[in-house]
Amino acid sequence: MQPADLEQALRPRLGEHLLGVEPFEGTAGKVRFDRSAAVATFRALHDELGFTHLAMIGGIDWVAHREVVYTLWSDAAKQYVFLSTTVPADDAHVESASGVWPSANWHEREAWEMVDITFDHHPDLRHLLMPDGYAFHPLLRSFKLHEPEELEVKVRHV
Amino acid sequence: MSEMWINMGPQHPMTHGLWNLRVRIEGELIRDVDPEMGYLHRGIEKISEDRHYNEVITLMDRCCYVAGLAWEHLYIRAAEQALHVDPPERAEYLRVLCDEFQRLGSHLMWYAAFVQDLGLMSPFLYGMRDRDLVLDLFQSYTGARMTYEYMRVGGVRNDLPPGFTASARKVLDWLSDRFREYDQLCLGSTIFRKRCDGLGVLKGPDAVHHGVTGPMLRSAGVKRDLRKDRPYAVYGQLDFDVAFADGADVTARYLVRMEEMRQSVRLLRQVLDWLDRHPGPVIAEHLPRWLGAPYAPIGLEGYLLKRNYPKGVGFSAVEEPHGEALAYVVNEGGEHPYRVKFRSPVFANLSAARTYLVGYHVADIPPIMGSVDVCVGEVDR
Amino acid sequence: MTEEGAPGAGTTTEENPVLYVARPMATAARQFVKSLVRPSTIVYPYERLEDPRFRTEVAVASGRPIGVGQVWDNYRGVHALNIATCISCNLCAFSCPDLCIEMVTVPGPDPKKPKKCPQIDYGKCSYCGFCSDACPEGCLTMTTRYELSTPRRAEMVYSPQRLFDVFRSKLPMNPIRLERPENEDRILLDPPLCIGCNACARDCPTQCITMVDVPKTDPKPGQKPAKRIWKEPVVNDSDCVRCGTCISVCPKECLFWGGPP
Amino acid sequence: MSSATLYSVSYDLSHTLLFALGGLIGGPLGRLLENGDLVTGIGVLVFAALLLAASMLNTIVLIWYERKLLGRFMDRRGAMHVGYAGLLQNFADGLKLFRKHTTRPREADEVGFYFGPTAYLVTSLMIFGILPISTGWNSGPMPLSLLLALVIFSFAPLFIFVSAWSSNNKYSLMGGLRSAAQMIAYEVPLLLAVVAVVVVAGSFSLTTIVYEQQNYWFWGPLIVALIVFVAAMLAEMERIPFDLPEAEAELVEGWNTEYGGMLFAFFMLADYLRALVGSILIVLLFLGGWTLPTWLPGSLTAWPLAGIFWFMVKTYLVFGLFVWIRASLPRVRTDQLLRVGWNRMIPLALLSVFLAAALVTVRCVPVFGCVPSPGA
Repeated sequence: MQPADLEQALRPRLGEHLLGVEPFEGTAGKVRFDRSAAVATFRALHDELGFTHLAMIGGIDWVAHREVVYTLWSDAAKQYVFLSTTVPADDAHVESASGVWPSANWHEREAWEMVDITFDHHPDLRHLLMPDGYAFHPLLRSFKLHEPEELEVKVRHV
Repeated sequence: MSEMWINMGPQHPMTHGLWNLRVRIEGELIRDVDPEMGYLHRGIEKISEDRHYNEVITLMDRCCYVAGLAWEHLYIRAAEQALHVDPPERAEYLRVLCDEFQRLGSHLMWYAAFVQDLGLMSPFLYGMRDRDLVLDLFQSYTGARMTYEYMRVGGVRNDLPPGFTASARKVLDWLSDRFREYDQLCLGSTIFRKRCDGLGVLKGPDAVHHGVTGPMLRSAGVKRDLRKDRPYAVYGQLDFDVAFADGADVTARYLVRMEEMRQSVRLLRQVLDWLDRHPGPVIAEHLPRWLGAPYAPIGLEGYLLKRNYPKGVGFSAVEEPHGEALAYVVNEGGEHPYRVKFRSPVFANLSAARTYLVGYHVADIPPIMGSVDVCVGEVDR
Repeated sequence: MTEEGAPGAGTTTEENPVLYVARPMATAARQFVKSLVRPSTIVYPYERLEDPRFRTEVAVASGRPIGVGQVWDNYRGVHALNIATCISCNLCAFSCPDLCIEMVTVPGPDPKKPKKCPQIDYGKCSYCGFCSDACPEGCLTMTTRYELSTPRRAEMVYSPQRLFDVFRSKLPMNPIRLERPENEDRILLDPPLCIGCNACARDCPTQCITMVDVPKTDPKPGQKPAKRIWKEPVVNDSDCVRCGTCISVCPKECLFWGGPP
Repeated sequence: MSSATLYSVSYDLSHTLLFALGGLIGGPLGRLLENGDLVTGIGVLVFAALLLAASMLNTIVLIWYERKLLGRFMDRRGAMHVGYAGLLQNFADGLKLFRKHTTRPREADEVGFYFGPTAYLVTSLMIFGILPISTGWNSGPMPLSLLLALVIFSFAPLFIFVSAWSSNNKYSLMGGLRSAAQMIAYEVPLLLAVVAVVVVAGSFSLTTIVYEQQNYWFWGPLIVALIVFVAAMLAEMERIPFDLPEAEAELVEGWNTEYGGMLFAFFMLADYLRALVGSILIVLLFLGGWTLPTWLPGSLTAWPLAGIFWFMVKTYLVFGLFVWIRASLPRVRTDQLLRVGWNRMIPLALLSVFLAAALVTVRCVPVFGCVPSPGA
């Protein structure tokens, strides 16, 4: 599958929400989409193109905006594809993919606590690796290493 | 008895690492589970943003203590793509050698821990004993038994010592004999079969849906192996079969891992033959040496930005012993990676815990989680 | 095998249960008889893995099922420092990912020019070997010593003298030496900025910088030509170890890295 | 056989000591020492001390034996530093445990927390006083000694449950419940297997049962009962493959999770004491006790203490079998264990009782080189 194929398959379903398909070495391409059409994009890739395996969701902080990169795998095409959407830093939220791929659950929890990207309609958006009540987002560029920080940890009793 | 939550971890014999499996039980039946991670979180992705490309390798070994070289390989491939570097072929073969020996070591460690969870005491030590030979081999060419720091951007640190391939072949012969013994002790035991058959069932479609990869997925009949489906390094030139089973239960995972070890032996014999016949450089010749040691003018901030080194994004996918591991390295032209993101296979395998644990007994948790082969270092990173 | 509520399926096999209990017991008994003669363990404080007899193929007699040759040759343990050949280039400290190397002053041959040698904090060291790879003179190497336990944390810090003691104890050293790359970066000079202060040549650990006389007529455009002879550093690239000391001491920042990317 | 028994030796010792002391002191005080009741009392104390010393010593050696055996099964050496071949290792471990501070969780029930392990150890020790080891090491004629031993043996689940409940820990509680369920489930086949032996031997006295085996050991004719007995004994001793109550993989340490120091040592000692008792019972009931087959030369048993020697050899061999099982079999699951106990073991035990009855009826016993006994 080539970037052109992807564009051809996705354009009718997404229209202008598809911002472009860039080639990416070693994958079928990097699909850039508008976050308002997130679920439609997920559905299109999952149902139509057979990308049934969501491998990874990573957030990148580009200071001015943040990028969410989804890595998908298709068993039929035996190829990876990247989905990418950008969100502004002051309004960082995107629709959750966990309705389409259940495996998104933990990846989104991690992206939320690390890069501060909120995933709407996520079933269980709470801290995964960091302690509950942790007020920082460590993988933001503004979070500097070697700086003392105040850490307040709430202990949960069961 | 009414329901209650129990915390299995973070200090618990079942966990094999620092994590907490919260289990809601009714009598001895599991009603719900909630894995709690993060006890081993060291912020490797964050620290990587503050390190030179080669210095990140020291962190990769700490990702997973049983599969350090596989993680090095994973990171190195992504970093090389981000930095536009091509390793020589011999280095690729050496990396495959590392990968496959690491798979052997990791699966032997898994075997030891898994049978220990079942209460089998002596095979635990047999597994550890035989893994020690693999560690000996690692020590003889990387210089360490667990934290190898062997690969470098553009190749590997050093070539094999003389006589290595002969020793390695002997180890492979010894291990091939041991696999039969392992099967006698496990599959040959009624109690083992009764404990493992039909346990922790995770059917193929569910597994794909929940992002489960590696031996857990292949035990459910899905033949997905990145070494075959998306050959990286030199796997395309090597002859091997993908191990898979249909049972989707603990026994099936056992069978898949044992078969994978046999296939690793088969792969390693081919790799050793190739290495014997093809001497050559192990690190790229035209390599920008600011990349790290040796003789690197590293530590001087802003040096690379002045040089206008081309930017790039690297992505690599490696079939780690636990499953599909991905790395995503963003090079923004600095001497540090701008962003490093890893996908740990165990992370996804654990996130599906509810699907394969609920409905079984408390006593089934150790074998099921043992068959998942949890390595917390790479989950928490 | 599962209770209600558990999803079914899975591998099933049924064979003779008596035989199936007997088979693992027979395997264990075989192992028992074998290890009665000699178990695989090496009795650590009395026998040591780095003994020569474990280094080559002593096979069955040593307890190991097979000897793996040359296990210890490349081992990365405690460092050995040859103070005599150390040139104080700072590369080891630069290359350390854990920041555990500190350059401390040791008495050198010339009392006016104190020598700086690495001091290693083994509480932090990860034994990655980058420092010994980076050492241009081969004076910082790694040995097979691995016993570091001590009751006090301060004792984990090895001064250059202690590292030199390790060197003198004649332990097997890591023999791996990495080749210098061909297309390495070089120290380049931005001539108009140079004031000829001699700081780089003075501090160069390998003495590869010489100050040569350069007639410098026009130090800055539009200014009055200088009367005197200027001196400029010239770097001998074959001796240079690329430590960057000259760059860091240059008061005018006129030295920089250059060469092929 | 000589008539000197352990108790008579203790009594003689006490008698000699007190009379010598009384003669030395003289006067009314001396006569007070020569009182018969006092002699008996001191004799009992000496008897108890000897028993305690012997059982504890045996337990500790048994632990050492298991560690060494397991070591070889696992391709290693076991304890080897303290003393010759690590013989003193367990004393060192015991000393360490003894010196440790006993901690009790704040929420734990104080009485139960201390009472549980103590009673567990004491009852386990009591059985040892009943079991005859040889003609000399014998607590005299007790017509129901087997029954008494088994009764005391079956106290254990109660105390385990008390200590598990009072630890106030979920793992302890689960371990205690499992322990109770398991011991009760296997108590029945255990007793039924014993019934088979009793039917053949015609007596509840352990000494008589051993004498009945002088011509042929019961393991051959009562092989079904032996299998049931060994399996049930494994469950009662809570050893792999039936060590569910303290299955460390899922329950940390089961019902003794919260115990440390000397209280843990109590559990440990009592566990091994019970293992020792189990092995001894198997030797007594099925392997001819301190006797040897008649086709062996009589000189093997002609020397003093030969009975105790052969008895201990057999006991340790039986225990070696348990270690072998531990080294090669995985742990079963609770429901499987209980299902096997109720559905397989009890029918098997009943079958063994019927077989024993049939044997007694037809008086025709297939024996290994022995003649049929007329006194069965």
